[in-house]
Amino acid sequence: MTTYPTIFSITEDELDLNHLLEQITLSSTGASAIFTGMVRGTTSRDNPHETVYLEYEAYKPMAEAKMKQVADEIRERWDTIEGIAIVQRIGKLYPRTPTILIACTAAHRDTGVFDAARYGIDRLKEIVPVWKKEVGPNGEEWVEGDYNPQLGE
Amino acid sequence: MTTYPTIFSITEDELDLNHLLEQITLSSTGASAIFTGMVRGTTSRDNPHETVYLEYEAYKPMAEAKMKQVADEIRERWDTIEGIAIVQRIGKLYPRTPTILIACTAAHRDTGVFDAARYGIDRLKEIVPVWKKEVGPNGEEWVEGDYNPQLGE
Amino acid sequence: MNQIKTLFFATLRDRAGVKSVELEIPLQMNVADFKTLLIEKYPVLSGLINHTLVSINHEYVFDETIIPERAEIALFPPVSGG
Amino acid sequence: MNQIKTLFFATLRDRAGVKSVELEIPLQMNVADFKTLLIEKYPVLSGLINHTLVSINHEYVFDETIIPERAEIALFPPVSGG
Repeated sequence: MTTYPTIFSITEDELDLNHLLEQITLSSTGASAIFTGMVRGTTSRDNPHETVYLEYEAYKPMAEAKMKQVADEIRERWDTIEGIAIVQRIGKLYPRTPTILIACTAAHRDTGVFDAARYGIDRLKEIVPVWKKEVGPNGEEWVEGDYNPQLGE
Repeated sequence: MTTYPTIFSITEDELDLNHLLEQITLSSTGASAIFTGMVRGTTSRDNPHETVYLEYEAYKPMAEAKMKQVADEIRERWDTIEGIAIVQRIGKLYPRTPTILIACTAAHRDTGVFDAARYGIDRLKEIVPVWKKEVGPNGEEWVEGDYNPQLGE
Repeated sequence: MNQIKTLFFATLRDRAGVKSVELEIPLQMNVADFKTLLIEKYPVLSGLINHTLVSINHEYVFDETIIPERAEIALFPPVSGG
Repeated sequence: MNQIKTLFFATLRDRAGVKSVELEIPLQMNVADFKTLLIEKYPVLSGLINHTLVSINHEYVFDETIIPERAEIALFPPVSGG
């Protein structure tokens, strides 16, 4: 029986997409969908503003537990998913830097691999205890999320 | 006015996801969706079989023109897309090796970046003149596609 | 009494000026009463507490949850990672 | 006469045993007639020709397309990249 790799971590190191993808690629794998989020230097939507850098912090043991939970939720919904990698980078991060990654692999591209990655990033942003303080030209402030987890999340 | 980067190439070199993503990340970019296809060593669906390696060949100038066309089609459909990278690796490629990549970037993850990458890989597999010969334990054969381009494609 | 550890993150840590504190609380106390106790200790948190998420031992909990012994409680705003 | 270049890929190249060939064809010939001419020259392709895609100067073309002068024509099976 094949065991499917699940990788999750909070790190201060640069994200290495090549290495992460390699770790979740099996001999039966034919497709991967990867999402990355980056620090925006210039934001146009909603409240347009410039960002000098973001300072990320995490409640690390709980964050890793919630990343594992998101991976488990993905596997419950898409039994075609082979490998899952979830990484959140923390610390002081400048525009254009990838800060979060979720990657899912599967044998074929038409069995939910894109939907799984999309679901994953949405859930990570809801329940993983990571926060960012935004530092702009005119001072700094904590960015606030808007999701309230429910019982059992 | 910002010009948005579009990268497309046929190459014999290893795909470097980190470098490709860096090239299509602007200061306004907050999200990327990346698809990669890999050589499967073991295929279970449809006609189950083992693969020793695949030998890819391309009609290079036309392939690059069709990659550019796919990028143009994406931009027509999703005006939120910032950067696009499309790379097809050719030559003799073994299981677990990434062979094709399409990456799209955007300011936010909820403006079509996943759909754009999904659309892109489907179109690449329809119209880009690349073929593969599959070499298995019991001999070799050309893999056949099944899409017939229409006038204007 | 129940000896617990409380961690503060992001806005709450900045406002309270403390990262973590060891506290003795009554046995069988629920989260709502614990919040009241915290505001007495850190009045500066009173404006934030209704906008605060609470976890115990790495799981989200709610006002009626009873705090187990030797719990690690964390207080933080809605998450904003990514 | 029209001097054109024809390229063969994948199955078609293996079957015809040729990668590219320079040919002289009549002016204003269409693709359907060109296929007929090719099968006369490479009878081994006759079983494949209905399953063959044709491009001229890097664009897909169809039976009724007139072949322009000095065209680069390519013949290949439905694509199977990725």
